Amino acid sequence: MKSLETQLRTLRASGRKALVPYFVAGLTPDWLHYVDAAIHGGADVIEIGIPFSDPMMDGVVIQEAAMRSLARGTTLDSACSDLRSLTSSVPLVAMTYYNIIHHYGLLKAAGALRAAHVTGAIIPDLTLEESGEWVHCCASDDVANIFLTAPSTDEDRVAKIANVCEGFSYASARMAVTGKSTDEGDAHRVVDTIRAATDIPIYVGIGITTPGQAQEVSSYADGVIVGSALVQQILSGATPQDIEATIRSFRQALDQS
Amino acid sequence: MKSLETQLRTLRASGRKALVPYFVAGLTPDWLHYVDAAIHGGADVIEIGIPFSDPMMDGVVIQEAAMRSLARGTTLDSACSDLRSLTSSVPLVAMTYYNIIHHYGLLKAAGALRAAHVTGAIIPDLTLEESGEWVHCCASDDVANIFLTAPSTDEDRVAKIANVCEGFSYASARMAVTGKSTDEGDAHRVVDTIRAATDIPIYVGIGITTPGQAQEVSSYADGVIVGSALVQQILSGATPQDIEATIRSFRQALDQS
Amino acid sequence: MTRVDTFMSAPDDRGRFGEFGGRFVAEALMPACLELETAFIEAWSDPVFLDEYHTVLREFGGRPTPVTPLRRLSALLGIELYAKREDLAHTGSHKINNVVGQTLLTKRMGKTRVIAETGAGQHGVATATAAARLGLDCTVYMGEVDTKRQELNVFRMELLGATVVPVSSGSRTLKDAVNEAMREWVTCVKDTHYCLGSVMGPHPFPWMVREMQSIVGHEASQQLVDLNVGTPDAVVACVGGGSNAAGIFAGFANSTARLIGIEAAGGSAVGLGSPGVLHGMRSLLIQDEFGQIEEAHSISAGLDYPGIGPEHAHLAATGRAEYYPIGDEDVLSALQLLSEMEGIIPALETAHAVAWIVQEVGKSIPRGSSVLLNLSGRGDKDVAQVRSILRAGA
Amino acid sequence: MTRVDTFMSAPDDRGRFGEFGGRFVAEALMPACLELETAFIEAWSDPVFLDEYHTVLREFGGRPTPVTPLRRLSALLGIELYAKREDLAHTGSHKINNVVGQTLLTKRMGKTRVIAETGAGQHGVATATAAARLGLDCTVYMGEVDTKRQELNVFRMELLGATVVPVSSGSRTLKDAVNEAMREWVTCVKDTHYCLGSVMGPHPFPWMVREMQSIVGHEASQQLVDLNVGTPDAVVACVGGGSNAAGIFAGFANSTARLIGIEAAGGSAVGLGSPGVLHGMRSLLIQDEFGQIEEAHSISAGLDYPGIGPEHAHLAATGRAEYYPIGDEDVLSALQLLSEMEGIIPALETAHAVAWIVQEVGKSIPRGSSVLLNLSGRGDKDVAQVRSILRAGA
Ligand SMILES: Cc1ncc(COP(=O)(O)O)c(C=O)c1O
Ligand SMILES: Cc1ncc(COP(=O)(O)O)c(C=O)c1O
Repeated sequence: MKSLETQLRTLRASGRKALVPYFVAGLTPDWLHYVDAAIHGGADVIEIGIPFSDPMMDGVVIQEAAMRSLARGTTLDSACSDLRSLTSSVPLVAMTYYNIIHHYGLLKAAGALRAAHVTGAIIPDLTLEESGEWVHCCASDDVANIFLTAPSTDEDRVAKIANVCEGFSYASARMAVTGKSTDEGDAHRVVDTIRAATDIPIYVGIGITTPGQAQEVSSYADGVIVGSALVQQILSGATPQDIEATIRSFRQALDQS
Repeated sequence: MKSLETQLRTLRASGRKALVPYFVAGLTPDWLHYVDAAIHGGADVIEIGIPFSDPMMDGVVIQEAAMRSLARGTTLDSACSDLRSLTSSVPLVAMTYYNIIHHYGLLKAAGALRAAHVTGAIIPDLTLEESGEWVHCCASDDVANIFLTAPSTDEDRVAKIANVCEGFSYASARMAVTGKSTDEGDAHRVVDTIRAATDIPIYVGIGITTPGQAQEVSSYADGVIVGSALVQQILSGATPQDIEATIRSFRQALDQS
Repeated sequence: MTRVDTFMSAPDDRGRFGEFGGRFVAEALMPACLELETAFIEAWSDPVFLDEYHTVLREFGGRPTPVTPLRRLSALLGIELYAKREDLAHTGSHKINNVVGQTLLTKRMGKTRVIAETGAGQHGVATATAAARLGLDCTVYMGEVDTKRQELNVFRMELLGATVVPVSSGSRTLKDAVNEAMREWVTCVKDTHYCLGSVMGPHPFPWMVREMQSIVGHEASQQLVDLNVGTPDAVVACVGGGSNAAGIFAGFANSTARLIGIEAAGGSAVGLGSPGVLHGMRSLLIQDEFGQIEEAHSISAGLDYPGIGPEHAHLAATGRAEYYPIGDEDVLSALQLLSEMEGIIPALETAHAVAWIVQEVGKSIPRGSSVLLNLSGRGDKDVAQVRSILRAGA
Repeated sequence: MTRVDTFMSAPDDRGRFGEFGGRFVAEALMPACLELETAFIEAWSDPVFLDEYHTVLREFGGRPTPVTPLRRLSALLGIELYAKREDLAHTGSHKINNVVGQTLLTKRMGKTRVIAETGAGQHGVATATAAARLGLDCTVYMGEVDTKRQELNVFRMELLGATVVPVSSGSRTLKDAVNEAMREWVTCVKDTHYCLGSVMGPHPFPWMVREMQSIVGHEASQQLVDLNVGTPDAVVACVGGGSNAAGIFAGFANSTARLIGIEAAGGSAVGLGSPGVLHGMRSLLIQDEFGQIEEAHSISAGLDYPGIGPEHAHLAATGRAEYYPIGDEDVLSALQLLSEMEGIIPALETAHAVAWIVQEVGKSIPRGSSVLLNLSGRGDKDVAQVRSILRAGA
C-alpha cells in the first residue's frame, strides 16, 4: 500500500473527515503561504494544481488561475522546487494534465514529484485504459494514483477503477468540470457505488463550495476537496489569513458532522 | 415617294451636301432656339431625339442629355407640341426607341409626328424584320422610315434594307454607339455598299464630330449627321449663338468639298 | 385537364413566342444575332457539342444536382415538397448551366472573348468561371450601385480573371448593365460573344438560354419518377428574367403539372407590366404611361429587373403558366424557415418561391399536393444583407 | 514499390494507430465514448444505416462530387492534374460527409442534441445544417476571436437554428473551442452527442470521422478508373485536423499512390510537433519545452490547429504518407492561379495543397505524373479575407 493511502486510512480510522483544499502552483509569488495557511487552518491533504495550457476538465475559475500561473512561468520543475521548501508533513497530492508529465517523461515526473514530497497524483484526462504506464512509473516512487469516478461511471467500471485507485478515490459530485455549485449533486449515489466496490477512503470533489455542502457530503464520504471556491478567493485578492479563516470554517463544519 | 425623300433627292441634285444636326427634344426650356440657330447656321434637316429611359444605342453624351430631358418631363406629346411651334420649313426627322412609339400606339404615333411636321423617323432598335407594322403605319402619314446600315451588315441585308428605306439611308460610320470620334471609320465602305444597292441619298452618322471629318465623308456621302458633338456643347452651356457658329463651320466645310 | 403538346418548343422564325420575343437591336448587332442563331441550331443538334456540354456540366458543374425531399417542411405544411438543388451546382446557382453552354458555343464560333451583364454578380461570377475554364477573355458590366453593394462578387470575378466595368448610366443597376453590355457588344461583336444571363434579350437568346437551362427540368422530372412521385401537382420557381423557371418548366411543360413562377412584388412584370420592347425583345415590362422603363424594386438583386423573358409572357398569356408576386417581408421569413427546418439557406430569389408555397398551402395548393420547388441558388451571397436587415428590424 | 494491405484499417482496441490515438478524457466522458464506439460499430455494419447515410449524402449532400480534370493547369504545369470536388458538396466542403453520418448516429443513439466546436465556422455551419435537417438541437462553440473574424458564419449557424457560444478562454480560437465543447459535453452527455469535426479527439472519433469521410476517396478512386487514369501517382490534400486528407487517402491507402498531406507552415504538427496528449488523443502536437500547447498560426482558419489526427501521425511515422508545410505567401498565389486557370476559387485550406503541387512539379512530382488534388472546399468563405490581404499588399 502506498504511504498516502496508509496515512489516509489512519485518518479515517481516527474518525476525522478529510479536508483537501486545492491550490494552483505558482499562482502568486507567495502561493506557498496560502498552502501554509490552509495547513494551519486544518487541512488534511493539499492538492497542488500544476498548470496546463488546455485545462479541459476545469471551469473558468481554475482556467483563469492556470493562465495566470503559466504567465508567471510556472513549470512542473518550478512547482516541485517550491514544494520542496514546505516543511509541514501534511500529505501533498499533485493534479495536472497528462501532457505535462508525458512531455516531461513519466518516470522522471514521478521521481520529481516524489522528491518534492508529493505522494499522490490526479491526472484527470488519464483514463483507466491508458494509465498502465503511469501506474507502473508511480509504483517505484510511492506516488499514489488517484482516479476519479463520475456519476456516469457504471458499476463495472467503478469496480475496475477501484481496483487500481490508490490513496483515495475521487468521487465526482456531478457531471461538470470544476467550478462552484450549491448542492451535493450526485455525490451520495457515486460514493455509495464506490463504497460497494472498495474500502479505500472516498473524497468528494467538483463544486464543493460551502461548509454546509461539505458537512452534508461528509455524512457519507470520507472527505471533501475544495477547489474553485478557494482559488476564486485568491484571484479576488484574499490574503493567506482569509484563506486560513475559510479553511477553519470548513474544518468546523466537518468536525461537527 | 415620301415627301422627305423627294426633298432630299432635290437637295442632292442641287449639289449641296446635307447637314443634319441632332438635338434632344426638351433638353432645355429653350431647346427650340438651338434648332432655330442650327437652321440659321445652314442645317438641311433637323434630327430630333425623343428621349427614352434606356437608350441602348447611344453613348454617354446623348444618354446624359436624354436623362436630363426626361427629368424635365419630356414626352412624345410635349416634343410634338413644341415642334408644332417651329416656323421653318426645314425637314424634321424624329429619332426615338421603339418602346416609345409602341407604347403610344404606332398609328397614333405616326399621326402625332406628322402633325408636328415630322416627315421621317429613325428607330434604331427596330430591325428590318420587326419593322413591318411601323412601316405600314407610316405609309398613310407620309413619315419616311429611315433605316441604319452598319459596317457589319452584309451585302444581302444592305440590299434588303435599301429596299424599304425611305428619305435617306443612315450609314453608320463605325461599329459603335453614338459618341465622338476623330476619324471616318468604315464610312466609305458602308456608303459604297449602300450605293451599290440603291440611289437613295446616303448620310453618314455616328462619331462625326469635326468639320474636317464631315468634309472628308461628304466626298463620297450625300450628307452627314452630327449628334454628340452638338449635344455635348449644349450640355456644357453653349448658347444658341455658339451652336449657330458650330453649324456654320460644318456648313462651310461641306460647301468646300 | 389535358395539355397540348406544343409548349416550350422552338419559337417561330422571327423568334416569337406568340406575340412576344423577336429581335429589337441595333442593325450593327443583327449579323451577330443571326450568326448566333445559326451556330446555336447547329451546335444544339451536334452530338459532339452536346456531349461536351453535358460532360462539362457533369465533371465541372456538378450535375446532376439532386432532388431533395424536404421532409420536415413537408410535415409542417401538409404537402409533399421536393427541392431541385441548383444551389449545389458550381458557383451556387443554375446560372452555370447557361454559361457553360454559351462559352462552349463562343469557342465553337471562333470567338475569344465574352462579355456579360450582371446584377448582384451571380451571372457575372458564373460567366467569369466558365470563361476562365476555357481561357476566354471576359468583361462583365455591372451597375455602379451594384458594384458597391456587392464588392465581394466584384472581387470574385477579378480573381477569376475577369474585368468588371462599373456602369454609371441610368439607374446604375442591372437594366443599365444590359444596356451597356449591348453598347459594348456593338464595338466588338466580331471576336466577342455576349453571354446573356437569362431567358431574355433578342432571339435566339430567350430560346437558347431556356434550352441550356432545360437540363434542370429534364433531370428533375426523371428524378421525381425515380423517387416514385411521378408528375408533381405543381412546379414552383422564382422569376427574375426567368431562366431557372424556364429551365425547370421545360421538364414539365407537356405534363399536367401546374407551372408557377414567382416574381418579386416590386418587379412583377406580369402583375404590373404591359407589353413593350426593351433589351432586344418584346415582352411584359414595368413602364410608366409614356413607355419609360421603371426601376424594379426587390430585396433580391436577382429579381430586380423590370421585365420578364418573352416566353414567360407567352406562357402567362396562354395560361399554361401562372405568375404571382411575393413581397419582401414574406421572403425573409421563408428564408429563415427553410434554413431552420431543412438545413438549406436559399438565395433570396429562391426564397420568393418558398414564401409563395408556404402562403398558398391550403389555398391554391391543396394539402396532400406534391410540389417541386426549384431551389435556384444558395443564400451565401445574401447572408450579409439578410443579417443587416434582421438586425435593423430587431 | 509494393504496399502491405493494412493501412487505414480499424485501430486497435484502445483506439490506437500505432503509438498514436487512444482515449484521454475525463472519466465522466468515458461511458459516452464507449457507447459511441459500440453504436458506431453497430451502425457502420448495419445496411439500413449505411443506406440512409448514403441516401442522405446523395439526396441532400450532393454526392457523388465529380472529379474534374484541370486541363489548363495541367498543361501549364506539365502534369495530369485532377480535382476531387468537395467544394461542390452541400455547405461547400467535405465537412458535410462527417456531420451527416454523426447526426444520423445521434438519432440512432436516441440523443436529441449535438454540440460542436468550430474554427472558421465551416464545421459549425455543416453541423448546424445536418442538425436542422433532423430537427436536432445544436450548440456550437467558437473562439471569441473567431466569432468576430467570422461574423457571417455565426449568423449562418443562427439562421440554421443553432446557438453559437463564444469561447473566451485561452487563446479564444479553435483549440479552446474544443476544450469548451468537451467541458460542456461532460454536463450533458446523456442526451447530447459531441459532433467532432475532424479525425481527432478520443477514440472512436478519429476512426469514425475517417470512415465517414472515406466516401471521398472511394468515389475518387472509382472516378479515376472511369476517367482512364487508374491509380494516380500522387494524392494531395491539405491537413488541418486531417479529415479531408484521411477521407481521400482511404481510397488509395493500399495502392501505389503517394499520399501527401500539406500542413500550414505555422501549424505543422508533423514538421514542428512532438508526441503529446491533447483533446483526448495522443498525437503530434506543437508544444513548448514544458508540454504547454502552442497556438498555431495560419492564414487559413481551418488549418489553424496545433495538432493533427492520430492516424496521420501514424502514417507519417510509418512513412506511408508524407507531410509537408506550405507558407502563407504561396497559398495566396495558388488560390489566384486555380481561380484564373480553372474557374474554381478554392478555400484557403485547399490552396495549400495547390501551392505544394505547383512548387513540387519538376522536383518530387516529375512532369508527366498524374496527381489527384482533394479540392476540400470552396473559397467563398475566404474572399473577403483574401481581398483585404491583396489590397493591403498592393
Ligand atoms: C439564385 C438565383 N435565382 C434566380 C435568379 C433570377 O434569374 P432567373 O429568373 O433568370 O432564374 C437569380 C439571378 O441572379 C439567382 O441568382
Ligand atoms: C475547406 C477545408 N479544407 C480543409 C479543412 C481542414 O480540416 P481537415 O484537415 O479536417 O480536413 C477545413 C476546416 O475547416 C476546411 O474548411
